[in-house]
Amino acid sequence: MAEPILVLEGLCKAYGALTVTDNLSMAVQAGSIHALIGPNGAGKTTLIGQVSGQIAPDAGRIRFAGRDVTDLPMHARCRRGLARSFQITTILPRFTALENVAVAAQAHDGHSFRFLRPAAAEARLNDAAMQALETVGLGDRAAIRAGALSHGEKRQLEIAIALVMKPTLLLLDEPMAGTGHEESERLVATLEALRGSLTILLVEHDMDAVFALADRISVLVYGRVIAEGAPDEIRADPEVRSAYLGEEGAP
Amino acid sequence: MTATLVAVQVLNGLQLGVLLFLVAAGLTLVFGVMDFINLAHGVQYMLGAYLAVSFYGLTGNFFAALVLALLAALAFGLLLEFLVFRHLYDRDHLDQVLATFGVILFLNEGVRIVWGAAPLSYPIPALLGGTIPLMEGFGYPIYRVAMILAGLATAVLLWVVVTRTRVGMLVRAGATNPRMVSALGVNIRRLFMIVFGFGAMLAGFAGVMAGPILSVEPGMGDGVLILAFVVIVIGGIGSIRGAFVAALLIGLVDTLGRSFMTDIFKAFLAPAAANQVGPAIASMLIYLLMAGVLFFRPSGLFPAAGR
Amino acid sequence: MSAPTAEPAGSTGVRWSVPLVLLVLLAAVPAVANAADMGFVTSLATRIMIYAIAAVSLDLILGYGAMVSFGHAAFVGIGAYAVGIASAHDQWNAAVTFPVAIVAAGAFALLTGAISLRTRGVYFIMITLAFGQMAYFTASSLSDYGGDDGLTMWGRSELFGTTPFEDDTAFYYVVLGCLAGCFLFARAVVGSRFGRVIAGVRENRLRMQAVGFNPYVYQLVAYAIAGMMAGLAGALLANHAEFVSPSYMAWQRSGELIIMVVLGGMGTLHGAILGAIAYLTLEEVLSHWTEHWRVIFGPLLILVVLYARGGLGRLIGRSGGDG
Amino acid sequence: AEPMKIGMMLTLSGPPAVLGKHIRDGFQLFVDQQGGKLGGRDVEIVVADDELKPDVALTKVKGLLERDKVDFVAGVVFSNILQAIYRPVTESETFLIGANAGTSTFAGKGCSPYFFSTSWQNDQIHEVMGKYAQDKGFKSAFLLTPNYQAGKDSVAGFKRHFKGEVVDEVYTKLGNLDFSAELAKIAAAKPEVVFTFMPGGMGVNLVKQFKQAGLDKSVTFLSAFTVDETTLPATKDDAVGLFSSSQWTPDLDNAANKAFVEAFEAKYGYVPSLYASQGFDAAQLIDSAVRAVKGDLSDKKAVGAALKKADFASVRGDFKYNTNHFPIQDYYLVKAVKRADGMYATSVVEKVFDDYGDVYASECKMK
Amino acid sequence: MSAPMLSVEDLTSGYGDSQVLFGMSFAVAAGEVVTLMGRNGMGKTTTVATVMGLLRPTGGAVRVEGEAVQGQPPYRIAQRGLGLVPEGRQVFPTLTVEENLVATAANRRPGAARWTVDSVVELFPRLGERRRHLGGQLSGGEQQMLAIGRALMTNPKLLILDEATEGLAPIIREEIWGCLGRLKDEGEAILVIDKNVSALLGLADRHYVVEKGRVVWQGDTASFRADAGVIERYLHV
Ligand SMILES: Nc1ncnc2c1ncn2[C@@H]1O[C@H](COP(=O)(O)OP(=O)(O)OP(=O)(O)O)[C@@H](O)[C@H]1O
Ligand SMILES: Nc1ncnc2c1ncn2[C@@H]1O[C@H](COP(=O)(O)OP(=O)(O)OP(=O)(O)O)[C@@H](O)[C@H]1O
Ligand SMILES: [Mg+2]
Ligand SMILES: [Mg+2]
Repeated sequence: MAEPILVLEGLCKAYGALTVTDNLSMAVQAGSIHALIGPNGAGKTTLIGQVSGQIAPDAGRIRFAGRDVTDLPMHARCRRGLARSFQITTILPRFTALENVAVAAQAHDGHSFRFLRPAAAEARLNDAAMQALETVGLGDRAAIRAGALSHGEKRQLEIAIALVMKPTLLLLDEPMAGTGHEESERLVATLEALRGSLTILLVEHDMDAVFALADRISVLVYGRVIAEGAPDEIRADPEVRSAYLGEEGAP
Repeated sequence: MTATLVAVQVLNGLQLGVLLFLVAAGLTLVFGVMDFINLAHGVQYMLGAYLAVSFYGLTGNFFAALVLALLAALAFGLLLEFLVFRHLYDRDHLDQVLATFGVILFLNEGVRIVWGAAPLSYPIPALLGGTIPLMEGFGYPIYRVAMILAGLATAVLLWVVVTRTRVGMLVRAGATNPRMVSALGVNIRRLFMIVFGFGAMLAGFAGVMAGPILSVEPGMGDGVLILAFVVIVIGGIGSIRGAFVAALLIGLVDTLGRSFMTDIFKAFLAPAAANQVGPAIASMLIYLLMAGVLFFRPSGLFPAAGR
Repeated sequence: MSAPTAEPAGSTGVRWSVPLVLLVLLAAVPAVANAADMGFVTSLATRIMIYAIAAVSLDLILGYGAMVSFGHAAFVGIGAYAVGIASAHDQWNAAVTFPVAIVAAGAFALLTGAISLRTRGVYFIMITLAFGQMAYFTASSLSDYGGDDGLTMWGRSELFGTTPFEDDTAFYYVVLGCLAGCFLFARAVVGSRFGRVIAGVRENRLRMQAVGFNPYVYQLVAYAIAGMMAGLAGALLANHAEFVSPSYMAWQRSGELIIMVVLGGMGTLHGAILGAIAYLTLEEVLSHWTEHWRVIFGPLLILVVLYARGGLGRLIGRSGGDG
Repeated sequence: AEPMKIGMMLTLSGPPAVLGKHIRDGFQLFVDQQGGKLGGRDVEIVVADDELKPDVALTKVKGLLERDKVDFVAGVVFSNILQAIYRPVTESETFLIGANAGTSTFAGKGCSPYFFSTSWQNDQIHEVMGKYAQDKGFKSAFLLTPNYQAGKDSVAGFKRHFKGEVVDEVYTKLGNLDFSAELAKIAAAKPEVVFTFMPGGMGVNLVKQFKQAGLDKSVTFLSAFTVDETTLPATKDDAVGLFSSSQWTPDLDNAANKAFVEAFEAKYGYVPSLYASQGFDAAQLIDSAVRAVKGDLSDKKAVGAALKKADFASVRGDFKYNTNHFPIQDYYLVKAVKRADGMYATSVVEKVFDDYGDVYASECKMK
Repeated sequence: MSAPMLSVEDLTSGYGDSQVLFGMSFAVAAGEVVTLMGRNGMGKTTTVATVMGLLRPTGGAVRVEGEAVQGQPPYRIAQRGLGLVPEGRQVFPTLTVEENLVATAANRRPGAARWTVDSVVELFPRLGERRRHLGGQLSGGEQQMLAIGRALMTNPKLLILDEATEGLAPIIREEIWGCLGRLKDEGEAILVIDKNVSALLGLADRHYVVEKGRVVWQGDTASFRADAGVIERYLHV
């Protein structure tokens, strides 16, 4: 088997006395959809933060696509094909929805030290952005100021931004949260369609989505992976049931 | 440079620090905690001193003047809040800058129209007259001791109110999300008004206390305003403790710098050159300090987390 | 689709009409002033336009990038001192002194920006103030160049032996040309890819990092560009006043520049020009009228904030319906 | 006929506004006494506030020259303002009557036939103190001034005649509020005298704090532009007994002065300072010259010559012009007193210099 | 019959020039659990904001226990016993968990057992472990728990939950549904907006489906289950 696209070795992160990532090691296979689940406050978002470069780990290494990226800043990792979405919506509120996505496309389309040509007129950026918006179902909201979108629409925008970057590894932090029932279904379909063309690390509390999508699931509790395996194994694991799933996991 | 002198200068530095805190206290509340950029803090300080001049003229008693001036400063603060500030809470910081700058212009000039351009003053109350001998021929005025106590008391009071009371919690909450505070059943506007009035009163209090040792003149608040911002920023916006520590730090650094910088340069420079460089550096010292602190700690010494 | 600026949607017409009218009006000033035998108006307008250049440069970073430089006057001062000091050493050629002024201010911006841009918000305001003050105190201690009394230049810059600046009207048009150039350049920048990144960082730094931009580098470049523009304003100011003084760098001056930008309307560029005109003209007119002009001027500013949301620029170009 | 126009360039905002106010009130008093005329011509006064910003001063002075077409510019409190407006005014061949700032450049190399001072050359006021300290046999002095050009000039001026030991020179930052550190240094250095130049509010702070620390008991306080009628209303008793130097005091014994002080206090309700006297003399100077040329200001040479004569009864007594158009006059040691009417004022202690001219006159090319 | 706890009549509202609500009408009786359902961007949150006085209605009425409150400031409305768990949590980032809970605590439902910091911590043990942490430092789910706890601490008569289970672990969601059930039994009125339709069906008495700013379907749980077309018609894209 080829080397996993993402390898975490002995990752540690603590906030004062609170250990959030506890000597964590795991690997994500290229082309898979790997779900990361666990109770609230288990350290999932913090882990995504460390992988994406937003948070510096206290110890441990992160290898991405065969290279050690532990010391690279977030933007440099992103340029190597690592994109993420945020659990707490992180958009540019005074930009339109289209501009939000277009500026992300711009980051991966040559350099941005261009001072004179109007960016708004660059068809290549706008087209790519429009396509991403349509994928998530926001096509008719392209010209709306992102700050004026409804909560669920903002969540969709968040995904569109991540998609337009055409990453090799996509880190999704609760992409379904806040989106309605049917929008979630659409998103599941979208991700399903992407399967194989890129790798996805998915953090999600929506078990329907997780069990529908995941090739593999890791369960994080108190910063440690307590179980890892195929969806059915995880669903059956009593420890996971009691710590996290509750009744909902019941088949 | 004797040990006594160094000790006295350290003391002087600390007392300057407490004075700075006293002056910055009202701003710590309104800007630091409530997150409202109030450039008018300096003129409110000035107004406190001028009110004291007038009330002293009327009553001839420092303490009566103090109380009356505080009440007047409070009333004036509330009036300002009503007319100007309340419309700006949810505005951009720079809108607040522009409007409060307008207040500065108005009050600086208004004071000159009402009280004239010449510096004024009122004496130290007899009760607090006299000095404590520190060095031969050099005493420490008891009034300054009173000011230090006032500064410390203000610090403690502020700290308790902001960090230990529900009012403090609500103000901090309101600073980040007033709509939510309101939606949870608290009249945040009224609370802000009260806090603002209290801040104006604190500014006035500093002004009244400064009057007997400083010159009461139009524009006396402008330099103080910048100092107060420096204090708050070095301390970390929103942190009372930070502001207090920063005030002491600035007081110390400034005093020691003024006292010894030139002498230090004389050790390896010609006296003329030292006299040129030393004072120049000494005047920049608090700015150097601020740049230095912010270089290593971009959110001040005690950054308010979570903001 | 309009560029992602702070302007309300639908004001595209205003985007060109207001600045165009402004420039045309400014171009007519010397002729009108001479006809009315009020030559000094030309001088006043020259000074206003010089400040407008500095204000435009500030708006570029403040209005679009939320970098509130409270040491902006230092760049102006450095530009002025470059020209002043050169004159003290008998170097009058603008082809030499102007680039030196611009580069010197830009270099100072680059250096201080590199440190200042580690901070944000009010911290940024205060650290730029600190650097501004350091420049101020340094200039005040330059005894060889007049210290805080300032340095009188005994003439204006030349250009390879010709003296295009000597005549007040000619100099006026030079300044107007610089203003127009700076304005057009700034306008192009804010609509460009670069400008979009700057605005994006203002909106949400984390988001911009997460899509692959290094905000620090972009902000630093923007800061240096603004510094250079302000340096140009300084070089012009030295020529206009034939005098340079540390007071050009005082924090009050930086504050006034901010006031001009906010008064005119942040993030519009032509607002900065309007702000400079309104601020300095009102100051001139009111103070000529009464010694206590500030009791009128102060409340005027407050009224602008309360009732002309978004500054004078928006008041004129109000198109309704921004969120 | 057209009224004669006089532009007054004064600092009228910020803390130093009081100095500008004194000059203007003094000037205005004389004009009013003449029934709104000077030299027999109606006068229109245009006041400009320089805001203590040189480039503002410059714009405004252009307004005075080009819009108002003034015949004289009078006033100017601070030397950096004088720096800024000196060239435009003198080069437009308009007479500039300096009623305060006396920058050395313009007394020496940069002197101009269009500039006349009714005050002093900066150094001289400080020299008075140096000379006095020297004459009195003081052995050690501590010098304390703000860190700016005028402060450095004051130190140079003091040292010109003082030959004793200077135990320390301390330069504080401009606008300093708290002097505890400096006062402690003074106490530690134990000088016989402290010489200081602390204009405006800084001086008020220093004087109060000096007194409050009890230093007045062991150290003699010599000052320039620190203890005068602009600061005495604030320092009051704290300043009483402290020394200063001046070419004029309210109680200077001459008829012109008696009349001036009496009229001034009656009109404005406060005690005039040397600045007010300089403003008053500036008006007198213009009056004398305009009268001498019978109101005809077209012949600039004649006006200049008339000004040079200084043919008026100065409130400071003897007054004549040096070649550089700075006064040759007497200088006094003065001290602050509380007058019988409860007002505070400076009062002559002794004359230190007699008919004293400044040292820069020799560098001036005018004869 | 006494007036309903909350009744919204023909409410119109929006942001600036853009109208969002076009005649919303619904009611919540005392002790009743009612849901608002609808796709993203249909106006559910806008309805809540308008009810709470955070947005000024342009028309229609909002009555709390029969009294019209539209146009009143939010704190007045809240003081009548409305407790809000807002969309997007909106915890106070600079306050500690405990401060978040006590700062706005009140007793607006006299007679019932009062919520205290301890009882909130009992419901969400995770918050107990984070008592001294700042709101802004919490994980998304922890913030959500805090927002719920904060609303409970005002001891409201009507609890409004706008996507209150977003980002919560399945097991916690169950806790919350259980807790809401208990509150309902105590006579608390509850208005819920949530995407977990199936869980809501077990809890709620009546449902309103919102589309483009007005109610397009309403009925009780039984008729919701019976009318299979509802979901197809209004909740699918
Ligand atoms: N601040 C705002 N300014 C302008 N328009 C807004 C604003 N907030 C929401 N809107 C618009 O109002 C409409 C309704 O939004 P609302 O938030 O009420 O929807 P919702 O039903 O709560 O959706 P969701 O399920 O996504 O939370 C949307 O079209 C949205 O774009
Ligand atoms: N900056 C910080 N300072 C202190 N504690 C923090 C900080 N950031 C996160 N934590 C704590 O670390 C723990 C893990 O947080 P994290 O956001 O990674 O959880 P999570 O697994 O994503 O939870 P959720 O499912 O609720 O989103 C939480 O208990 C949180 O309170
Ligand atoms: Mg999380
Ligand atoms: Mg919603």
